[in-house]
Amino acid sequence: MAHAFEVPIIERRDVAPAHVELMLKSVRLSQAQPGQFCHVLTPGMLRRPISFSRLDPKRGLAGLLLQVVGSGTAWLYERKAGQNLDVMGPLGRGFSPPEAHRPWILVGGGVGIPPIFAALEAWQNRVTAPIHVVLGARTADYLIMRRDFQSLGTNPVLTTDDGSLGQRGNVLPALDQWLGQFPGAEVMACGPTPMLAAVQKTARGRAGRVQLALEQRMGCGIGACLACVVPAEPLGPEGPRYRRVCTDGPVFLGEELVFDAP
Amino acid sequence: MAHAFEVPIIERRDVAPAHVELMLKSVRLSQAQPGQFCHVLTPGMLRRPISFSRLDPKRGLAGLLLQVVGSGTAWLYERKAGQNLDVMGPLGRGFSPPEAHRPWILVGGGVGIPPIFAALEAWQNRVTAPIHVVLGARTADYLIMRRDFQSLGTNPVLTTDDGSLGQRGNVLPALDQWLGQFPGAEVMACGPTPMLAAVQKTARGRAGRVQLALEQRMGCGIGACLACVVPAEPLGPEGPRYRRVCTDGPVFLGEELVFDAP
Amino acid sequence: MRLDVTLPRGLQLKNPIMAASGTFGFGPEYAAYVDINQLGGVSVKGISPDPWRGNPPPRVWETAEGLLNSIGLQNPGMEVFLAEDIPFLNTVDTAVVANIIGHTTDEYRRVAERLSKEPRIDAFEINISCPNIKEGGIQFGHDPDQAFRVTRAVREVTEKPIMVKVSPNTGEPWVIAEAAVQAGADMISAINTLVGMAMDLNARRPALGGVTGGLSGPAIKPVALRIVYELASRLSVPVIGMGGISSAEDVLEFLMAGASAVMVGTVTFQHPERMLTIIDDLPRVLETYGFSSVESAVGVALPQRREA
Amino acid sequence: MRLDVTLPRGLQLKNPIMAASGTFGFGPEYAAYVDINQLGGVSVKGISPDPWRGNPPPRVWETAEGLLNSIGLQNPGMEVFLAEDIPFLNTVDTAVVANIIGHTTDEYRRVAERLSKEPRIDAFEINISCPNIKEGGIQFGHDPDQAFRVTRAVREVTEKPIMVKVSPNTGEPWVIAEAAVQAGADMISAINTLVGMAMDLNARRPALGGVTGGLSGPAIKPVALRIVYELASRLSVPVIGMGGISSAEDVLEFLMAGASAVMVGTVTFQHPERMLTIIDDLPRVLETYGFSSVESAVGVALPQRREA
Ligand SMILES: Cc1cc2nc3c(=O)[nH]c(=O)nc-3n(C[C@H](O)[C@H](O)[C@H](O)COP(=O)(O)OP(=O)(O)OC[C@H]3O[C@@H](n4cnc5c(N)ncnc54)[C@H](O)[C@@H]3O)c2cc1C
Ligand SMILES: Cc1cc2nc3c(=O)[nH]c(=O)nc-3n(C[C@H](O)[C@H](O)[C@H](O)COP(=O)(O)OP(=O)(O)OC[C@H]3O[C@@H](n4cnc5c(N)ncnc54)[C@H](O)[C@@H]3O)c2cc1C
Ligand SMILES: Cc1cc2nc3c(=O)[nH]c(=O)nc-3n(C[C@H](O)[C@H](O)[C@H](O)COP(=O)(O)O)c2cc1C
Ligand SMILES: Cc1cc2nc3c(=O)[nH]c(=O)nc-3n(C[C@H](O)[C@H](O)[C@H](O)COP(=O)(O)O)c2cc1C
Ligand code: FES
Ligand code: FES
Repeated sequence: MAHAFEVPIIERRDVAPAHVELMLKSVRLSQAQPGQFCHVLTPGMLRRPISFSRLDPKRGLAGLLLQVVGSGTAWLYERKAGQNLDVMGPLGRGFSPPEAHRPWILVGGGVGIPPIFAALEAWQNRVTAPIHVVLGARTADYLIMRRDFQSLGTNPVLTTDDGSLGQRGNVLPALDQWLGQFPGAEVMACGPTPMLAAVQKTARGRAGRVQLALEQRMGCGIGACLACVVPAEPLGPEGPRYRRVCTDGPVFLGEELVFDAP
Repeated sequence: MAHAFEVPIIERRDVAPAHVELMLKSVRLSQAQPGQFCHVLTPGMLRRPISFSRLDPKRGLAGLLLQVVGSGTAWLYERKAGQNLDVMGPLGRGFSPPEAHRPWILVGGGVGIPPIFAALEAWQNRVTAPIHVVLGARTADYLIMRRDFQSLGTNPVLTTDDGSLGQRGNVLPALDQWLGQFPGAEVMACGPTPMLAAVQKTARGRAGRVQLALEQRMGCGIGACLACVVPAEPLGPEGPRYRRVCTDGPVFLGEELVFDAP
Repeated sequence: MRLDVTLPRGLQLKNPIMAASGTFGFGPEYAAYVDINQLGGVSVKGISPDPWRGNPPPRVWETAEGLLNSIGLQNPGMEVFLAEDIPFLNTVDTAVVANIIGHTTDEYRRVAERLSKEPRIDAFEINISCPNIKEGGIQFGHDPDQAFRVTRAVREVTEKPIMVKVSPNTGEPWVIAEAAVQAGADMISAINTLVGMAMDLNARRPALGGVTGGLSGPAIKPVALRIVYELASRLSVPVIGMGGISSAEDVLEFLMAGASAVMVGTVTFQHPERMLTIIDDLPRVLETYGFSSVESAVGVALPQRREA
Repeated sequence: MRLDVTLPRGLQLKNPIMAASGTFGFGPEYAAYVDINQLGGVSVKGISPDPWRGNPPPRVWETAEGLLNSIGLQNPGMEVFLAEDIPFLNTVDTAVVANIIGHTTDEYRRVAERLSKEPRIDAFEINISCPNIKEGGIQFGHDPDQAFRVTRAVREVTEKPIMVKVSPNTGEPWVIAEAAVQAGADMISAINTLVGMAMDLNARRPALGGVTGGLSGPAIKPVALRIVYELASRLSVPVIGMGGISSAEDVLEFLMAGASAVMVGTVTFQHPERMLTIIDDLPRVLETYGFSSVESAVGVALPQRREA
């Protein structure tokens, strides 16, 4: 029977201002699918959902890379190697593996980069077609994990709002260009909702799948409370129908989602 | 201007099962009067009032000896030397010094023993008449500070409910006997309310003062909220009048109090 | 030690701990985390005759020892519940309470009538108190006549035990409860969530998509205990208590206040297995405070019992 | 940055932070811990024409992020207040609000009439909402006609600004507030404490001497915010918000919900100097969220403002 369980933190890495990556020793978590998440106990009333930044089933390791935005992440930021976390997981529906023969485009924004890295690390070897990665962030400081991508032999296109590293601007021009080159490409994206909305718009209506990993405030994390919903198709007369990020997602197909819901 | 302030714990002593004494380095607290208390910040909504177990103004030390009864004292029990406590104090009205020429009887019950010790340590030299001390507790384990009394050269009469140390029973027989011997004696007592009620009854209506140190649940600790009241004289038609333990007490004269209030 | 509880119309619980409606889905969701067979019962998520969409997200917000939710009673409707969840519920051995909701008296009657035919359902909990729906639901919970009518409508279509869940958001919940009892309610459950709100400082607007939400969790326990105490002091029927329970000691507080059994909600999100821990701890806690059974603790703090 | 607040009838506050009634005594008690001159104002402990004894102890009990109290409005009566506390209040430079209580309309009138002659008192706060007195007080707070009468009676005897403090323990506090405004209230303050209870497991009885008590502290902030929001959405007069405030961010939440100023209570017991910290932090917090003054933040989250 599944249950909440304690996992040891074996390493703590400062990766950017107020960003930390915690390496957890857990065979169970290490077998997660990229795009899945775990629900972490913090002092507050609710657990905090964090997706996996890397997964190493051989060594039984899973990574969580998180940004401090409030009380729970501030508490997680203070954790040290040797301490335990109380987690539920792996939870949710992750990315479906890419098709071997399709070009593969990965798009990561800010703290949405980690699951994109986990996906690349897990599947780059099974894809024989070209792989393109574009990462975006506010400034150079926040372009997290870029060296990890490089260490996998990919050379991600980097973009920053202020031009402090890579191209000034966001991830869309690169995506546009690649979609022109590879109309059938498979797209996976994770990042701020406006970015995902733009990716959906740009990449819709093609043969290649578009998989988007979403965020929403959660209660139970396992499908029981209906807290974590996002507007989804079909868009009825009353408006969209609501689907659960924790179990129907976090990863949805682009065409399933309604970003401009009332 | 007074304020809540941080004081370092310089020593932590386990004195009995679930009883700890914390030695604090604070000139300010060390100048307290025996019977006064400090209001200690713990994780809960309210501070915890704890009286001083010993006071050493020369070395600027004050002791808190506390028993674990709930969340706050459990947290205090976990404190270690080197950590700080956030305290308000010294607060309240302590014992008035004993008169030099009167026999002096001190009565301490359970966790009411510490302020009695502080009083003896502070004033034994100014009293030329005989001094008698009786201490009571559930069992031998809980007869705290008895060696401290002995180290002051007094030999306290010890009583335990189960007879595991000293006389079986409570502190009253000894008190009775001494009051017979020394009708004019001054009495100071601290302990469970039933004990104090009995002391008041036994010792009332004599020339010698009876000073009793009370406990009550507190809010502000400084006289503003009227949470910490106890029934006191005059007993009007509506019942007793209410007085504040935090500022009118914790030490009251026996005749001021009404123990059998409706 | 005896933990079992006997309630009206033959409703039997193994122990006084039930999962609170809306915090435990329809049963299957938590099955991987909680051995449901150990629970006294499960009150499923509110069920309406037809599907309800619920409120726009965000639907939850954390507060000091509390949780605000504005789920808005999203549910797939009674037919989907019967088709998809009853088969699972047939595999577990615990009391199943159907929490029912409607916009109108007739909707309450419809859902009760339909579910009454389902043998797996052991009791009904009429939710007339959800603060998240601006239509029927809320006023039902604040008006004794409405409460009477809804309860009577359900009573007419079922022989199963009925509990009516009262709102804490009225001056005198016991007036509502008394009306429900007169209409045939066998039990009263209390409390539902307190209406509350939080601000999203960045967005400069209320944090919840539904603007206001229902406050639950340890923060509301004192309010819940007091309402249970008032209900138990006044009513002749059993009271099912809930609101902020997270330990066996909390359960004992509710029992002393007059609750015959309790429900546990919000804490399950934090600790899925907590209900089982509470059931394990309960005998020790009862014993520590000098009780020989659950029953012997019920109502000991009530005025009538204290004077005695 | 401008923190000052202008309220009806020329009531001026240096900043929007006032001490909440009953948590700050009559002023002198905290003087050693708080530089009162820095506060926007102080609402003194409830004052009745004649002395009140209050409830038997224990009078406070701790709950999850909350505090239960059953002080029962013990106070020495208006003459003692005038003789013993006004001299001190004359030495400090802050707005002094007299929180007044009575068992009858006439008692409210008496205390208001007497204190109205005292120039040091800048405003009245009519407490019709204290849950701890079983006589007048409570029903005043739950009945619009009573609220109207009491407010009118006070209005007749004073030209000073009047705020009426509403109870959260009724279905619709705004109905009470509207009645008070019609009777001449210049402002509404909200909220008073929620009625609650705790059990003393060892004693097997309610923990508080008064049996039930008033719940305050961070636990009730969501309930308070929602009531302030509803009041500010409906009323034409300023609302003074309170309930669980312990930080400058909390203050901003209340401002956004429509409060023109706030009061801070329970947290002062934990941190006597916290009100001053909040006043220090407020400019930075307002700036962080893009506001140039206190005034500019008031009500930005209200429906009318959001649609605009
Ligand atoms: C499926 C999923 C995967 C995520 N993966 C990551 C990740 O890999 N790295 C990372 O840094 N962050 C990730 N997030 C966001 C992360 O959950 C929030 O930043 C975090 O919950 C904030 O908690 P807090 O206590 O610091 O903030 P607070 O604002 O104090 O939290 C208050 C409440 O709001 C919730 N909350 C606040 N922001 C968010 C948010 N953006 N999404 C969901 N809930 C939120 C919290 O969980 C908590 O319940 C993910 C979110 C989801 C839903
Ligand atoms: C003037 C004074 C001096 C004291 N001196 C000592 C001392 O020297 N050593 C010692 O061990 N204890 C002393 N006490 C008792 C001590 O304050 C309580 O044991 C302590 O507050 C319990 O806190 P808790 O969180 O562990 O218990 P909990 O039951 O979790 O506390 C809940 C609330 O009740 C209050 N409370 C519980 N028991 C008492 C009590 N007996 N008196 C007052 N408030 C209580 C707590 O302060 C808190 O606000 C003194 C009390 C007073 C009033
Ligand atoms: C997310 C959530 C959803 C809820 N949905 C329902 C519901 O559908 N029907 C109902 O009667 N109560 C519902 N409630 C109220 C709970 O059943 C319970 O009355 C309340 O949460 C207090 O208990 P707690 O503090 O243990 O959570 C819901 C509560 C929460 C937190
Ligand atoms: C110990 C105590 C005494 C109080 N006495 C009064 C009072 O005399 N008059 C009044 O109007 N409110 C009184 N209140 C209510 C507070 O003024 C305030 O409305 C409530 O505590 C909510 O604010 P807070 O959460 O910041 O404490 C009292 C509150 C407490 C905790
Ligand atoms: S978080 Fe409860 S259903 Fe998704
Ligand atoms: S604790 Fe506030 S008056 Fe004594």
